[in-house]
Amino acid sequence: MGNLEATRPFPDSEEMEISFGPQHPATHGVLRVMVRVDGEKIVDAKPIIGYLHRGTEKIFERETYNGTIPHTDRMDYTAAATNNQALVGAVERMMGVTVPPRAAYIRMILAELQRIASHTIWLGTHALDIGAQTPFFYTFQERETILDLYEEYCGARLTLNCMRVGGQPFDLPEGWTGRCGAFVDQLPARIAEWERLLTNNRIWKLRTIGVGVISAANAIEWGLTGPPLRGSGVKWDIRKVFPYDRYDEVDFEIPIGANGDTYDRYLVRMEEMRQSVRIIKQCLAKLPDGPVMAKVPKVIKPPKGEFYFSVEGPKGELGFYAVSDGSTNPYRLHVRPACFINLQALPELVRGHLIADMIAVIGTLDIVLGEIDR
Amino acid sequence: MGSPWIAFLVVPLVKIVVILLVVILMAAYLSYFERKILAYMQIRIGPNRVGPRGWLQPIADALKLFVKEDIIPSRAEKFVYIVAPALITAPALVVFSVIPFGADTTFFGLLKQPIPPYLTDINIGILFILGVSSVGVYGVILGGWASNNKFSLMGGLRSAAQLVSYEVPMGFSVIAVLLMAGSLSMVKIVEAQKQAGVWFIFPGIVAFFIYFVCGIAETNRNPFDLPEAESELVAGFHTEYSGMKWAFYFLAEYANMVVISSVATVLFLGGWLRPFPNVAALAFLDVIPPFIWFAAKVGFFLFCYIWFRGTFPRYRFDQLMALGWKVLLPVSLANLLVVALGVLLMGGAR
Amino acid sequence: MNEQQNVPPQPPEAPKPPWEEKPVPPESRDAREHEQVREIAAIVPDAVLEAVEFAGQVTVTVARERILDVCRACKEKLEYKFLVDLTAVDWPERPEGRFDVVYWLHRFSDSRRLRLKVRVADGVEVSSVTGVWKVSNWMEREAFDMFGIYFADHPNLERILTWEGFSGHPLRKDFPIEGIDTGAAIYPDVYPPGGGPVAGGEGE
Amino acid sequence: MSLWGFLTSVLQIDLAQGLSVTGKFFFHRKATIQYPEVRPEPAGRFRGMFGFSEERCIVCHICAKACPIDIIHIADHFEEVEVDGKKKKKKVLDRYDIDVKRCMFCGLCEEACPTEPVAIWLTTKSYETAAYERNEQLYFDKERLQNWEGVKPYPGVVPPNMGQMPNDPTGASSAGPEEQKR
Repeated sequence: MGNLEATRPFPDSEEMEISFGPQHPATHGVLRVMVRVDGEKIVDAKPIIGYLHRGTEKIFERETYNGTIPHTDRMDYTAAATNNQALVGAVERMMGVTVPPRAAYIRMILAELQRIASHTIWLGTHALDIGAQTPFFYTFQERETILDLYEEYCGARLTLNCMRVGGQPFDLPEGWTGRCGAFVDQLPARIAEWERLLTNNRIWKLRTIGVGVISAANAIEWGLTGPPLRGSGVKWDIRKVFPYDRYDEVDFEIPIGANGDTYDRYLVRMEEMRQSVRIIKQCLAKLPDGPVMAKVPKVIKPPKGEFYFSVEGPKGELGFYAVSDGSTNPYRLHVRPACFINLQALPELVRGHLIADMIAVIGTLDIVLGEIDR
Repeated sequence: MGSPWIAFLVVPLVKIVVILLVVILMAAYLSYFERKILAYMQIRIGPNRVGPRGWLQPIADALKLFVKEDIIPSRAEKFVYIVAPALITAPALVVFSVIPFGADTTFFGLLKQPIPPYLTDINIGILFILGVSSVGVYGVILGGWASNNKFSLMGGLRSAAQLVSYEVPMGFSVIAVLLMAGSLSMVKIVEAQKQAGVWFIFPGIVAFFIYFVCGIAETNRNPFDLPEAESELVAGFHTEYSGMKWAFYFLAEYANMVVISSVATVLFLGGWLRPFPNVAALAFLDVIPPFIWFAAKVGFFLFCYIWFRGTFPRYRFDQLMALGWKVLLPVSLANLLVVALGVLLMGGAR
Repeated sequence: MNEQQNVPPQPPEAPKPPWEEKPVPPESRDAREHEQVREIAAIVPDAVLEAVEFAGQVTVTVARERILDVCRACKEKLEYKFLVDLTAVDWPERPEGRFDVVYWLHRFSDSRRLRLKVRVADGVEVSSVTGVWKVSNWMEREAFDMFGIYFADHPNLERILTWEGFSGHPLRKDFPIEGIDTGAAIYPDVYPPGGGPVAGGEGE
Repeated sequence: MSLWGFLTSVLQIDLAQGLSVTGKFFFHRKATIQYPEVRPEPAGRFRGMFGFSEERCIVCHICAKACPIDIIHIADHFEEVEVDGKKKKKKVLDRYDIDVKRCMFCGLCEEACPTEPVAIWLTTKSYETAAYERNEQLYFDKERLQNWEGVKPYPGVVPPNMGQMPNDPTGASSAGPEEQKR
């Protein structure tokens, strides 16, 4: 095998370079990771991204403010509602618009449903990566109900386009709150079922405890947000720190982990789903009557200035930095993508682990390539 | 039986053909049942488009694999690449020659005198099975290496380590049964259970457990499916294989599952025997022919295989090794000691 | 519209709720006297060029040469441990330098945020802050990729979202939105050099 | 490890828990929808294929402006029309094309439409928009937008080509107020 010898990238070492992806079952899209392995041990990993780059930020610059909303749907396509929420939040604050309370509550319900939907995808694919295929179908079954609710509300299931600057485009349809309430009432039992499959399972514990550990200080240094940061024990949630919409009127907890490993992040997300259920229940109970759209001018024209607004997306802090020159189009609309910044810590998390652990870590970071590449 | 030629040549030939056909069909339909059962556990309904309720799905799959383009990567080691699937499939099929599917039978009066439905009963049957089936690992290693693909290579290496490690505790758990049976012959082992009046699973529960865990590991099935861990190694050692060569790997995997289940049935569940074979009160169960008993027990094991696949996550490579060497091996050794002491105290093997 | 019908009739003297008023946009104010700005000015004197407050967010424009000092001081002395975002804005006509590099810092102790801004001319390097916050690595790479701003002492200043060899910086205002012919030989045996799929083309 | 932990570990309680869940779902009602035979009915607001009414369209171009990706192409000219004996200039639609293959079904055109009921709508509940050829088959001009196969009328409104006046007030008010403006 002379030709094999010649093509070894490191002829003198025992290391081997593996190109993971961009077509790989476990990279959640078109992520490519160049891994240098010594046997099965990862010496270094280098994520290569950009395969899904669509120039969303450039496209934003030619759209009107409401026209950008459908484009945000396509960034983190598992959480379109929170993307919409972050964008319209930024523009509303630039314009000084106050959202009517009913619209704010509807937004919260939609966002929390989206958080559950996103976490169900995460759980399904994360478990699938670690080898348990069945949770995927159970979680998707629940997600399907959420998508049905979205379809009833705004007519789309995935790319929702369900918020507008100044409020909500439509009121809730007849009987929607009842169906939503019924769904969130039965959800905790489903979550308990998923937990019975995984939480105590010895294989699951072996695969996740102590894998991809990051300390709280390091997590802040690497800019992690969302469940990866909370899993390390930092009590940090935009919904509590900078309450937007009406999050200051509802009661919920921020779950945090202790060790910052994959298992803690798993527990944090499971608890977050329960907290979301709690928030939705309170929102449904408090849902005020009234208009869903504030009085905004037909042509949206924020004043000259710049504003950064972020929401707690399912993946982490999702921020929009809007710069306006006083015209109808955003001069610059920059996204602070949570996945992009969380993925950056991947080499830090996997160094010294085995290849199988890298799969678990990619799963636990809960990345969506649409948001990373934009 | 007229001429000795018939007994010597024709009868075994017929048996070989029948067993081969049955095993291959079984492997194909095992894939169908696996898909169906997994689907049912995952609140889906599985294949249901080809034929009534999808019954012809395995046939359609086989046809598709036959006519599929057979790709050999240009950088592959051609000879080994082609031979490797045969190397894993042949042992898996050979092993069926010594598995006793049932007691001597006249096939419902078809024959004048009862003949054994299995091919042969050699006096070192279980040794033969262990020996031949471990040849199969060469197919995996060589196939993974010859593909000249890093994922395949890692799958092959994982498989090699895994099979070697789990042979050891598996062997010890089998020895525990052999101590109780006092014979290496598969038929004798079943008969020993009839004499003892109890399946060996009851005295050998620990051995049974170890055997089954090792069996799952040997067949590369979930939760030990590291060599072909889809999310890590794409498809492991058979990443580059396609068409019929891939079908051979597939066939071998399912045939191996049947082998492991059959051996478990023979060793621990009394082969073709009904439950409590010496209890006269249960004699009405004898209306069910022995072969059905055997098939039902094998079916139970296969269902467990699929059930496990539908439930458990996958071990990591080092954890798998740790489980094999640090848990199963000591436990199987201790169990061997206990069983040996028990056999000694109870009067020894017959 | 039926939405209005649900509104309970308001007593005439009660003020309208804010969502029924015409929105009053916030105005930019000079924020040199703002607490957060004074903190910086006290630690790093004569670095602050300009300070603006808009809708409650403070923007401090810092001299390009001093940005590393300011960032380090912010992190070490003022507890801005968390770099939330780093990006750039292109103002092609501006005489003081074409680009704004924007840093968005967060302080955990009192949950306050601060925006730092540096004006950079085209082709002029700005110090990388990867030594201060590790998170800025990819953010600076993105700013380099999208705007062509060079960050001095960056450990790995490569393109991140576009491919290596892409010519041009897409988020500059003079980059055409239809895309450019990159000349990338994607399928060299099928397309002639310079041919092939056009970046941002119709995709027909 | 506590005694209880040891016991659960030896007795494989954790694994049995998982097996019990999958075993339970083995007998659960299946969620699969046999698609071509069983067709799920989309919700009332479902954004599907376009419907268009030339009679209702006032050629204001607002939908084309609202479209984030500019796939609505409109051309018009003025015509002298006699209404009640008075000569009036009226805009007449020459071309109303939607490049459906690029459409992302955001529904902003429908929201922007000022007519009542709207002249362009996506609530046709038709989601089977696949075609074999995208440039020809997924480019809809105004005739095709009104008469494409499987087009369903706007909910609650009798389609204008079925013999009713397009802006007939009785016809318009027969639609539920909820469905009028979504």
